Amino acid sequence: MTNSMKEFEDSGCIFVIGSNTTETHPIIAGRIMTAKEKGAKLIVADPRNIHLAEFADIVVHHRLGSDVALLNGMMHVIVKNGWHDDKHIEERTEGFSDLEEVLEDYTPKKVEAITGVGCVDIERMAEMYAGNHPAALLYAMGITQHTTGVDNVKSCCNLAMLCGNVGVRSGGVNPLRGQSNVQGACDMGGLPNVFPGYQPVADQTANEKFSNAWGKALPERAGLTLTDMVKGMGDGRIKALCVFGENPKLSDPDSGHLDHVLKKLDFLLVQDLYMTETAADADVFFAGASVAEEDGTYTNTERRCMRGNKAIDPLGKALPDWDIICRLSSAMGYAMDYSCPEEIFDEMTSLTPSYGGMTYERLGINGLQWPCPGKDHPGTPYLHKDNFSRGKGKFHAVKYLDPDEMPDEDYPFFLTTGRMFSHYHTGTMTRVSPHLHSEQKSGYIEVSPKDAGDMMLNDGENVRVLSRRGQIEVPVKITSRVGEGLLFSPFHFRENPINRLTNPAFDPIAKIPEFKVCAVKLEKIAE
Amino acid sequence: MKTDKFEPKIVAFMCNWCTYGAADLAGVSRMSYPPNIRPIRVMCSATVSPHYILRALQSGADGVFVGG
Amino acid sequence: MDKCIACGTCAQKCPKKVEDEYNEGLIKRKAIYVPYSQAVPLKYTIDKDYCIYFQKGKCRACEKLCPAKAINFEEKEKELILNVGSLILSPGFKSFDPSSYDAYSYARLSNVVTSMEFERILSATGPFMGHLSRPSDRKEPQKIAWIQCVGSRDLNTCNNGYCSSVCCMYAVKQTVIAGEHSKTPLDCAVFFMDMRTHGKDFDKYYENAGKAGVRFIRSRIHTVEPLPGSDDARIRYVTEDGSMEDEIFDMVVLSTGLEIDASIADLSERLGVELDKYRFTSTDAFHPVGTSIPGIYACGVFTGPKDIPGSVMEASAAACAASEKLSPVRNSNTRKFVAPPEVDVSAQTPRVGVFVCNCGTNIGGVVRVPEVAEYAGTLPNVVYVEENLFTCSQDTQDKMTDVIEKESLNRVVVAACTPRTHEALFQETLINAGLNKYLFEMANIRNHDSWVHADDPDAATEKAKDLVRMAVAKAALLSPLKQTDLSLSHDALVVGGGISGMTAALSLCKQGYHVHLVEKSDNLGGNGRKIYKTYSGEEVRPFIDALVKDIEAENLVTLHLGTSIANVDGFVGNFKTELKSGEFSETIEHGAVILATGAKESRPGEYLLGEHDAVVTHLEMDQLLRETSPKLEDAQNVVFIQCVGSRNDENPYCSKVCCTHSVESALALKRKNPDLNVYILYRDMRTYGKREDLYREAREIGVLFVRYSKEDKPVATADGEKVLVEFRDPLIDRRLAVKADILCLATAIISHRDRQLAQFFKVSMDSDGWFLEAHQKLRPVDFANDGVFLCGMAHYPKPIEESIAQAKAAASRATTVLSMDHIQVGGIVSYIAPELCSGCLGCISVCPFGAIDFDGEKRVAVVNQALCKGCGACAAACPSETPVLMGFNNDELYAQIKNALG
Amino acid sequence: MNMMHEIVKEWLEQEKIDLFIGYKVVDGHPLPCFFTRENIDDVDNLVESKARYPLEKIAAKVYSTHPEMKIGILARDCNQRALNVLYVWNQLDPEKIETVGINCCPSPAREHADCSYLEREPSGPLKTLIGIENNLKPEQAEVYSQEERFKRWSYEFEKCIKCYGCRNICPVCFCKECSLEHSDLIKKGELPVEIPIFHLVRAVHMAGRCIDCGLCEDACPANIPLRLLYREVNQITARLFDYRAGTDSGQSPFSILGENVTLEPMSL
Amino acid sequence: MDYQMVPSICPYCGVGCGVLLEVIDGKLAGTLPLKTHPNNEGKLCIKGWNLHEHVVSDNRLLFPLVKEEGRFREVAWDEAIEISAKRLKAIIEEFGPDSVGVLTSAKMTNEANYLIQKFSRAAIGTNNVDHCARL
Repeated sequence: MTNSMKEFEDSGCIFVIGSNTTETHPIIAGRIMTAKEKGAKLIVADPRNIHLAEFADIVVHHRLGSDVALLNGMMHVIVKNGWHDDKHIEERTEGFSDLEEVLEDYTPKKVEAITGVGCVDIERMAEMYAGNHPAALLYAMGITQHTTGVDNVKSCCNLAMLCGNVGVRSGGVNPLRGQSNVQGACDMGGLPNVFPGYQPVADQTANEKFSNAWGKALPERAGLTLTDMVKGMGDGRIKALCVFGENPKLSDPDSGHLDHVLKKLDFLLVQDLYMTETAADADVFFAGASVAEEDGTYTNTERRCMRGNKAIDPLGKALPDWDIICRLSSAMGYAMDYSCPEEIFDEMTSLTPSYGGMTYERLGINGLQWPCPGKDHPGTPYLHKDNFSRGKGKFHAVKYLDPDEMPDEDYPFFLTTGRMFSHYHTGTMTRVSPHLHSEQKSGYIEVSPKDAGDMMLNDGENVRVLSRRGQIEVPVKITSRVGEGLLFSPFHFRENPINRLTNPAFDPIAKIPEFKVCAVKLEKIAE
Repeated sequence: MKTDKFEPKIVAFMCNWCTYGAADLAGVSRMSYPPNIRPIRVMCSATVSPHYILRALQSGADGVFVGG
Repeated sequence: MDKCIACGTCAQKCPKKVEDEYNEGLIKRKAIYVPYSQAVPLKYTIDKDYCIYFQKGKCRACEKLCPAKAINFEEKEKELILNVGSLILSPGFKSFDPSSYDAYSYARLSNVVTSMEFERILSATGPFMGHLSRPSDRKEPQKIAWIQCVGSRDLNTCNNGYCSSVCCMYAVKQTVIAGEHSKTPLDCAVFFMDMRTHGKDFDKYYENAGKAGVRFIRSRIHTVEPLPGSDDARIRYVTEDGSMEDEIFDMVVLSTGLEIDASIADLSERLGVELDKYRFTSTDAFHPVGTSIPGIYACGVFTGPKDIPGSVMEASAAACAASEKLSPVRNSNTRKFVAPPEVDVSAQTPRVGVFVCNCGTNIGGVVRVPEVAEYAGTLPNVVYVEENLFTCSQDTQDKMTDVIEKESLNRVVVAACTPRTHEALFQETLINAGLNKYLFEMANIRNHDSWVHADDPDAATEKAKDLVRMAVAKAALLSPLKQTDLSLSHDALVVGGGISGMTAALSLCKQGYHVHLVEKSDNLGGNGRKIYKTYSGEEVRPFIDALVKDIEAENLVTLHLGTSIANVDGFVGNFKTELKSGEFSETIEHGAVILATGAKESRPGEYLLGEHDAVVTHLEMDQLLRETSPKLEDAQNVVFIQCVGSRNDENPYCSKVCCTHSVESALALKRKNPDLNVYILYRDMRTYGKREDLYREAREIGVLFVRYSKEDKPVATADGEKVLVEFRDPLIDRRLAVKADILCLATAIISHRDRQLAQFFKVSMDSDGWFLEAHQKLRPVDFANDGVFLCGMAHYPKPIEESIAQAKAAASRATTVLSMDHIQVGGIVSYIAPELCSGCLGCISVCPFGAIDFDGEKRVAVVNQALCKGCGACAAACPSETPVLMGFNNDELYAQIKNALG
Repeated sequence: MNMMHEIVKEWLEQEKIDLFIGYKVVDGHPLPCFFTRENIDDVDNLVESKARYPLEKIAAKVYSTHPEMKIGILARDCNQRALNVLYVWNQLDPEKIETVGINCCPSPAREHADCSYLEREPSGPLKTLIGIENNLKPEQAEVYSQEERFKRWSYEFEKCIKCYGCRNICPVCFCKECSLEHSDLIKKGELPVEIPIFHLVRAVHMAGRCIDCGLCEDACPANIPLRLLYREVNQITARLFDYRAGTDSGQSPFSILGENVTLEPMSL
Repeated sequence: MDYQMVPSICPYCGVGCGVLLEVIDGKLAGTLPLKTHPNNEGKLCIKGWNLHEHVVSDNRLLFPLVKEEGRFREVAWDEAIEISAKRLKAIIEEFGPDSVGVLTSAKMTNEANYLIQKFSRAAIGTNNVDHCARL
């Protein structure tokens, strides 16, 4: 997130696209409602009629995967009416003319044809977003989990920069991170191409710095992304996989395929809290510690690095995660002998400029928002205040592309996936939690009343859902949350593993699979 | 029910030992009353918790009668 | 008779109208009829005296139209010969007929009605459907007069010298109910001589009626005259201060007395049972339900005028008296039912069978039954639907048993009449088919539907579908409920060794039960030891001595004298009571308990009681009489003051026995010394029932009765060895003074207020300290808590014969528990899962049966299924709804609610 | 060392209490903390704390596992009222509790108002227009017509994200099983919560129980004016049964419906 | 009787709400919102309020396991670590370090993530390290 959560309460306009905020980030949703009650305008663009939409000034349900077209359409209207921020564009950005050229084509009429959103609504959205400064744009996986994920993100940035909403308090482009420490995992270099602090492995200076610090020559070629690793497992290039606290069998697209390739591995190591679907295939299982059982830091969606404190000793024979890794690494011949997480943190900050000014003591309970380069630096509530990290902000001229898979005669329904409010990711943590489990005990697929009526489906009845990749059975939930032709299912439930159906096609740059769009068909199960 | 005017839907909780029996007796005596009531037999009106009443209203009842 | 389904078609079609005697002739019925709508069994019968066929040989319309083919004109009167060991006579009473009473214009004025007629007018099932209207023009009356003692306390116009006991109270009740029924303020005036509201809580009721505006006028009415040109009536009366008033009333109710029909006298004569001059049975006070023939017992008004609780008590007492003789043959003529093994349905998905009844044309004539049946077939979990002409018929039951087995039904829904009459029948069918009887649900599409919406078949059909849907939804969620048999102790505990306690104990022993008799003091007899004679003249002490001897000789009695109760555990069938006698303590087990702890004579600090030797209480006077004290010999003036400490703010009740007691004593004194001046200062003379004869006799032999009011009480001052009693005589409006040699105070009878005992047995007390029975009218010796019974003065002040009757009644009720092989617990009862209970005690405060205990160790509430009556109050009160009322749980109710609304 | 510290130390030393529940500042955050005889010097760190937590709920938790323990507790007026309710419902034994009182309270249940818990910020314009202002008094809410009131409350309930925080933080909610989670009573697995039954069921449970401490509203991510809602139901209880939760101690409202009841029918 | 309130961070979504973990006699007994935390200001969602439940769940696996002939066997840590190191080393020796993939976790601490990527890059010698940010 470029900005901080608390700032939303003072925004002039909040534009939420591709985020079911009340269910996935309820506390941020609370801030949005407060903002709204204080006078902010709220625009919600989502293919589903999500809960937050009930409070919006404008709600549009654009067709799955048509985000670029919708955003370009808004920008078309803004530019055409001269609502954009000339000064900001002039002083802080580059590449505007290229964008302008592309936008020319995205007339409301054309956009209506692609997205299904009426011309009038597009114009109203544009006017509301441009007319209520500062406007914060919030998105989540609804924007990123597409073959055009990067394009979608770029379009969001384009829109924000166009109206001078970047580098201002209560504005910005704000991806809501879905997991407690996604931000931290990225910051810490849990990516194939970068060291901690996004220092590229291929960058010689960086590589040298880390090689020296760690006392070992480090590979310079970027590694494989998870999506590529799956491929690698399939073709035999990857022989061993170490999985720390993940459950790809339920979270990855086309999980039927993953199932198959995991079996081909020579060695699978899984560290987790529970016997997950993935762990069941492991050769060795490491019992890790939960959040309550170890010290450490987490970096949240607004880049705030915060300390989690150990409340109890690890249960049973479980060990803190860092301890397990130290033991394994040492056994592999690369000694790691940290005595506590703070020691690790200090080593990390010494190598990571954006965390450079942080110490456990300074973090306290409130934490610090990076960049925090020096011991006296107060942290950064919002980014790009004076400059973009690359100097000038770049407009990307992005054209709309269809999702990888569109409905057709054989598979006439759009299927999209996501979360519901009481569960989290693959359900490993939430489904063992009695209160959360009791809220929703099984998977379901949302079907519009019209489609349910046409197919004579009853609420709660099991239905078969098929895609080109597989099929599952899942209970029907008839709801007006989805429109005709659209289906939605959460992916938390192993009994109804919706990711058997999803499309593994991924964004060429970000390698992010297109979870949010695929084509399926429904079959009533004969009694 | 007739469609041309508002016909309230009333859920009636009737105590087995009095009201339910009284309603039986109304039948025996061939008394006539509007057909808008849906009786539910309970063993005592004391068992009719506010939840029943809320649930009935939430489910679309226009009125709730508790007899006991 | 078995075929009749009480559909009423016959009565609708019968052409012959007859005066409806149940409604006192105020309306008509048909010649084929049910006597009244709550009749059991609910079957139609032909009144041969009026039936056109029987009278003229033609018609038989009912036979043609009866859908059940239940009418049989060939049926003949049958003579049955029964061999019985004992006979109980309870022929009831008839209301005095005032037709011959010209003075009250009853025969002339339709708006002059008897109290019985007025009862019907007030009744929802009466001639005017409970709307208060007067017969002449159906207008709502504005002003009603009640005239008391019509056919009672009257030897001039009729031969009924007794007081009918109940009329004062019913008149007060009628004023209150009439007031409630009236849309406008109603002017009620009651003309009376003495207000005899001597029953439990009656005086409070009377006071409240007065406060609510009912006028109570002390005056004997002599005439009710028609008011020419209207339907109203004129009443002339003399007020207490002697002035003559004249008032017009829209309606006059004659509070007619109770009498025994002449035909009963015939019957008694045939049986050889002796009757008194008023045709009531005649026995002594110690055998209140006995008759002159051993083995024949009597109860109810037949033994003397009395109200409902008294009648109910006597009924139980008569049953007890009969059982005492017959106990060796108990259970010798019963049959045992063996049920087939129960199918375990716990793992099965619901398979609901629905039986929709036409009830002849009763349902089918209004509701489109085939449509309902078809609809039932579309409901979830329904696998079988059948339409029956009469679902309750025996052949349908047999068929149902087959269907349940063939179709593997595990839930059954019958859409027909009402579960209140038919649930048991269908449940039995389930049992025969090997299903748990609680897997059954009824949809009431007759009483609640076709019969009340006969004019709207569409709506009735829709409602029937809804009712079936609701029943099916609930049925699918039903689970089998278990009833378990608990063994029990067949011993009884009787607390209190007075007349009541000893009587109850002996009755139980005579029926073969072992009794622990606990008496606090060191000897038996209680208050009875101090009483001289009963009102009918029997000496009490010899009777008590005999009782004590019987108790001491009885092997089945374990006597615990000087013993108190230290603790009580357990519940019906299985009480464990700790008895304490000095240092010694023991725990006994018993299945039932009778509380006969009595009451005591109070000694209020009034009228120099305790300060002056001339002032005595009733019991002290009895002692003087028994000992023929010289004090009496020399006395010239004896004054009795009534209601000392009764009917006041402290003790707002009537102590019931004192009026009679004073009259008795006065008579005894007068008989001894006819020259003695005896004054009785009273507020209302409550010599109810046959006691009225004593009152009359006392007046005749010169006892002086002077009324005083609560506001102007007599004053007693010491005057040497005598006491000067000053009072006002309202008749001559003068203050009088008497130098009394003896002043006898009718002091109140007060409760022991033993709260601890009440807590031990989980029974309640009313604000006056009397134990509170389960129902004041219908269950006068039971408590809400099972297995605990009540008799004697612990219940309320009462004379010996009533105490004996109640003691026998309590014994009889106790044997209903003691005679069981086992007690069945479970079924529709509450269950509290310990893991969900937070121990907040809420359920315990609301449980009216004391059926929930707190387990201090686990800190959770525990339901005692033996005590739970399944009211579900706990389930509603619990903040987390932890108590589950089985068979009516939340899931089932929510399902019904949801389905009630489509 | 202030007077509060002295009292607590004295109590601990004299074994009048075994532990004291108060607050202590950690990294600038006041947190609930237990002070014991073993760490008696720590009592010097005891503070009143502006942030309020349901200390009495913590005490009840201790009581359920250590019933023998004598507990001291820092008690604002709201804590004291909550304690009274917990006594009534047998969740705490008054014999085992000693309180150090702090004189403060913003609730109309008590008059004086020097509480550290201040009135909430005034509501934004939209809330005033279509919702219910949090600071409204019941009388003020009653000026809305029935329909208007229903609409406004529905708006507020619509915002609920079903965190159950109002219940979880509530010092007088102690049930092991909660009606709000009975799936047959209230639909599960969906947002918004079923309107209005979810909040009305909770309101029913708060009648005669809510002590107006305001913790629920503090914890509500959707800023629903829960205090007002519960104040309304409490007023009904007070009117019909003359029972005021938290101030009428010693008896449960059920016991009031005891042996001699004369209930005058009154309109709601 | 020991009672602690330990401030920590909710492990669910990316908001990072401040929580208080309630520890009674060394056992995790409940969760409360940290009222003064800047992220959530005393509010939590349903997941946060119940976060202690996933920790104390009976479903937790509390010891290392090794699979033998298709069945898991409980082993001591030393054995589990040794077996894993041996297997990995053998694979690296035979197929090179890039034949190993490592998935780190968006639910683990920064410290663990830092060590995991360090482990991949320095101990194994591969950049094949990723996590499920995209999923």
